Parts: sequence; structure tokens; C-alpha cells
Amino acid sequence: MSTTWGPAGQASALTGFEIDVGDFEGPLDLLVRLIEQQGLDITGVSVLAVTDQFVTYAHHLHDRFAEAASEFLLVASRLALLKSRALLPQQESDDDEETAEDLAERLRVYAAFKTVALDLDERLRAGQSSFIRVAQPDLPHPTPEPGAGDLARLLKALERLTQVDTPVESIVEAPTRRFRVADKVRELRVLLESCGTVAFDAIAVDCADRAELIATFVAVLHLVRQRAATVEQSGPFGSIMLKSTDGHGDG
Amino acid sequence: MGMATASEAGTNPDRRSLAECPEGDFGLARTIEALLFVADRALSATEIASVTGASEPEVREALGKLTEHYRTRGVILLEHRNAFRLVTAPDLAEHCRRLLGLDQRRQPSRAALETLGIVAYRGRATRAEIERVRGVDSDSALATLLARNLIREAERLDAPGRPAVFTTTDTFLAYFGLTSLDELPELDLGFAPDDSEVGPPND
Amino acid sequence: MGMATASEAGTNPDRRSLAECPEGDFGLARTIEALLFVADRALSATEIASVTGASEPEVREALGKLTEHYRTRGVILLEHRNAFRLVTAPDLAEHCRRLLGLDQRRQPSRAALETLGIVAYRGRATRAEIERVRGVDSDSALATLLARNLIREAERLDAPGRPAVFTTTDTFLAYFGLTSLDELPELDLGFAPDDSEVGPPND
Repeated sequence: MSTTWGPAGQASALTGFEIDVGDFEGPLDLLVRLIEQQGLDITGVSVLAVTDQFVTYAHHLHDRFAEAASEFLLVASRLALLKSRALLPQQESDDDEETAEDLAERLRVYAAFKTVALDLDERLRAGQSSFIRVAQPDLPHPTPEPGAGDLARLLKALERLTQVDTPVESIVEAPTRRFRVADKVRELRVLLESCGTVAFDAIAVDCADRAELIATFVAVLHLVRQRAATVEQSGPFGSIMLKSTDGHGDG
Repeated sequence: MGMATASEAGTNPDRRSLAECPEGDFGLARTIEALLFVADRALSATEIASVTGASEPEVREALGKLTEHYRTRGVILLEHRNAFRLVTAPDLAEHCRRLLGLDQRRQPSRAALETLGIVAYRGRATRAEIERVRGVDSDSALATLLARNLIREAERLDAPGRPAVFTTTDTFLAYFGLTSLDELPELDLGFAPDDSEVGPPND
Repeated sequence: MGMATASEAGTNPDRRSLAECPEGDFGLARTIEALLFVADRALSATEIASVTGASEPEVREALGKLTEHYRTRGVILLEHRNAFRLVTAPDLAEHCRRLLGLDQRRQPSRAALETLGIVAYRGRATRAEIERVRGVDSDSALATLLARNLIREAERLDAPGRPAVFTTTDTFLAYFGLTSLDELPELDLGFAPDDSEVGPPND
């Protein structure tokens, strides 16, 4: 029980960190325990001073800095909570009680996951790893026969995707509302003119339903084909950004 | 003799054991073997059943036999969340690296490993859930894990901001030389399980 | 709780039996097995010898054993011009093709066609973009289209995960009897041709 928050059997990165605040001099986790269990008055303990001393201490840690800092943050947040409870008038004591217990439990859960991380780390250091097969399957790749494709089927698939009722009428129909792609194009142009860059997500959020979303998307495709806009995505789940190309293709 | 140890597991890894299988079973096992070999992803029993025309219980039985058979081989059968994939045996990593000209990999940060552990043990987790456990911003840890294909986005919650739900990939198992999630050590939460609020997510 | 199914934490039977394998013939054979599995080309006995540190005669002997072992399996060991590689058994090719969607006569599924259409009309698209439009996972549709050479990876974005950007191929054009993407019917999913705002591009 020398460290409360370190993973089992593993020296805490805060081992050796001793503080000197007011009436107390010693390891940080001991301070927290004294406050919690022995009723030491936390109002006399400056969280700022504790943090200050940690920063001085951590300066010499080098490679274990991140580890120590994450441990420290947990303890410091616990201190801050204890102190706020001591200082603030107890209005909703039940809630406060829950919060304190939640935090204690969170600390235990976190310690457990730190142990998991250590185990994973050990596995990696052992150097054992499996490799998947990357070679292309050694099967003759039948090239799709020229001309065998059915363009009508391709279009039909897309048509169904966009729920176009009649291409002639140029309308994407929804059960209750209709959206003209041309209207969407116009809206987007206005939007791009004023903003320059718009996130597709931001436009999509305003769409009432799937039909409108599709109409909007088709409008985006149209603007891109017209070179009135370009699209960029910052990452796999990043926003698709629609950017005005300023003037190009402006009909 | 290397074979001697295999008898512990009650199986003879020799091909004779498969040759002795009834004609039908063996046929299915070798078909599945070929499918796993060409697949560029982990295959579920359902998928295999639909391709082979065998029933799912038959496929599962054959997969069990294959797992046994491969236990002592240079190639092993990995299971990740009910999907199966052939990978090289973890202890041969050094040889494989040498052949492929790969450097010893860069060790993921402690932050990334903690995050990975949370996703693996919870089964699925959102960024908010991870940050609640870790108490710190976990964005860059998640980005690293995604980039290395150790986790993937399973779905997006139907909630404000449409938060992503992350889950581990079969690459995760392979990367750590595990053959199934069961090989992960028990999570010691330091209190009785009935106190636990960290059960599997009840989706 | 979470995932605490590991009954034998610390004692992993697989790993132990592997570790206990003496570095005899069996050890060499399973190392070679792993190398052949991960290699993306045929390997010569010389190359295998240099990676494993075994002598060439030892490697040849182990290869002989492996060939024998694989004779009746779903995967077989082929030798061609002194180079060795693992391939699926010829009689299982149909199953493998079905898995990979390589059946030539089969028309692409609607999922594949939708995906193909989005790539064709957009010119280029990432998986995420396609899935945003289709609203469903499009991984297997993409895999099928790639396997049939109807789309290809044009580049990878310089972003986390390095997502692939797909574009259509010449095979795509030939398949649909087109000479260029411009010949795709003006799929006016609602573009009014006479609308001044959305007139033809003036580039």
C-alpha cells in the first residue's frame, strides 16, 4: 500500500516525490490518504503549491515524465475535488457524495487499465507478433469482359440510391418534400461565396432527411464537376471540406 | 521430437490426423483452409458457410479442427470476435521481419496502450468513455491506434455529434502475438465484480 | 465484467508448446512455413537458408517434408524453377473465386454498382466518402470492385490512416463499352440542363 494509484506491483512514477505544504511533509498519496481517512484539513493545503512542487520534481524525470504527469493529474484532480467540497457550501450533499465515490472508483478502474497497458507493453517487448498474408491470391483474375457491363443497371443502381423519380423532371423526391438539386447548387454557391469553405457535415446537419442529404451531396458533386468547388478530407473520419475555387466555372 | 509436445493437446499435428478424418469433414476443412489463405480479411463462420454451402455448425466444427491442427505449425488460426484469419506463429516474428525487411517496430506510447486496453476489454468504447477512464484527452492516442489499424470505427452513435464507437481489429491480436481475446489477462479492477460499473457495454 | 474470460492467465498452452519445440527439423519446417506464408513472391532455397540461418540441404529437406505435408491440404506447396510458394489447391479455385467475387460472369451486385457509380461520377472517392453517400459499410463492395479491376487505388491521402482514394480503371470503361468517362450518360440526378446556374462547365 505504498502507492494508492500506481498499478499493482509496479513502482509509481511518483515514487520519491515528496511535498512540503503547510502542516504536511511527505509523499503525495499519503497526503491524500490523510485527508480522506484521518480528516486532515485540506483547506490549509494549497493545490497550487503542490502543483508547483510537482513541476520542479518532474523536471528531472526525463523518460518517465509523461507517466508521472498522468499520475499526478489524477491525484491533483482528487485534491482539487476534496478541497472544493471542503470550501463550498454543501448544497447537494448526496450528489457530492456520489461524485466523490465515482472518482474513487474511476481511479481504481484507471489503475487496472494501467496494468493492462503494462502487460501489452511487455508483450511487445517480447517481440512476438503475427503477420498476415499480403500477397495477392494466386488465382487467375478474370478480367471483366469488354462490353459485358450493363450501363442501364449501373444507372438504375444510382437512380435508386438517389431516389430520383424521373430524370426528366430533375427532381429528387422524398415522401413529403421535393428537393431540386439545382436549388441546392444555388444554395451551396451562395454559402461558398460568403464563407469560402464549408464542412459537408455542417450542411448535412441541416438536411431534414435522406432525400435532402442526397440532393445536397449530388449538388456538391455537381459543383466539383463544374470546378466551382473542390473537396478535401483531413482524415479517415475527418470532415469533408468544400472549398470555393473562386470564380472558376461560375456560369 | 517436436511432435511429442503436441500430444499434450490431444492431437497429432501430422497430416495423417486429417487424412483419417471422414471424407466429408476433411473436404470442408481443406476448402476452409484455402478460403482463409486467400482472404484478405478475417472471415466469419457465416461467410464461410455461405461460400461453401455447408451449414454453420459444420463450418464451426471444421474451424475447430483447423485451429487444433495449426496449433503447432508455423501458420496459426487466429480468432477475433468470431472471425477467423490465418497468421504466422507469433514466435517466428523475427524470421518474418527479416524476410520482409521490416525494422523492429516503434513501440506505441503508454497512452496508446492504455487506450487500446480500454477498447479491448470493453469491447467497444467511445472517445468520451475512454477519456472518462483515463481522465485525459485521448485524441492523439486514438489517432495513432487508428492509423496502425489496431482499432477501427465500428459505428457512430445516434447521439449529438454522432460520436464514433471504436473496437479492436484482428490486427490488434496479431500485433501482440495473441490468437484470441481470451488470451488477454484478466482485468483486475480491484473490487468485487458486483460493484463494477465497467461491465461490457449494454448496447 | 469486461472480458475476464481468460481462465489460464499466465499459462498459455499454445505459446508454451511452441516454445518447447526443439530446433529440429520440425522447427525449421514451421519457420519455412511462416516465411512462405508471408512472402509476396516465390522463395528460393538459398533465400530461405539465408533468412533462417540453416544450410541449404537442411532447407531442401524441410521443404520436401512440407511439400509432403501439404499434398492433401487446401493449400499446397508448389515448386517452379527452384522457387517455392504456397498456393490454394487447384480444385478449390471455384470456392476461392466465389469468396473473392472473381466469378467472371456474375454481374456486380447492386452494392458494387452503387459504389462503382459513385466512384465514376465523382472521379475519385475514398471509402469514407462512399459510405457517407450509401449510408452503409462498403468494404466488401470495394474489395470486389478492386478484385475485378473495375476500380483501382489512385493514391493515398496524406492523413491519419492514409486512406486510399479510388478511381475507375480502363477495364471499367471497356466493361461498359465506353471510351472515356465523359461518355457516361449525363446522369442528371436533378440537374436541370437549361438552368443557367448549372450550365456546362466553361473551362
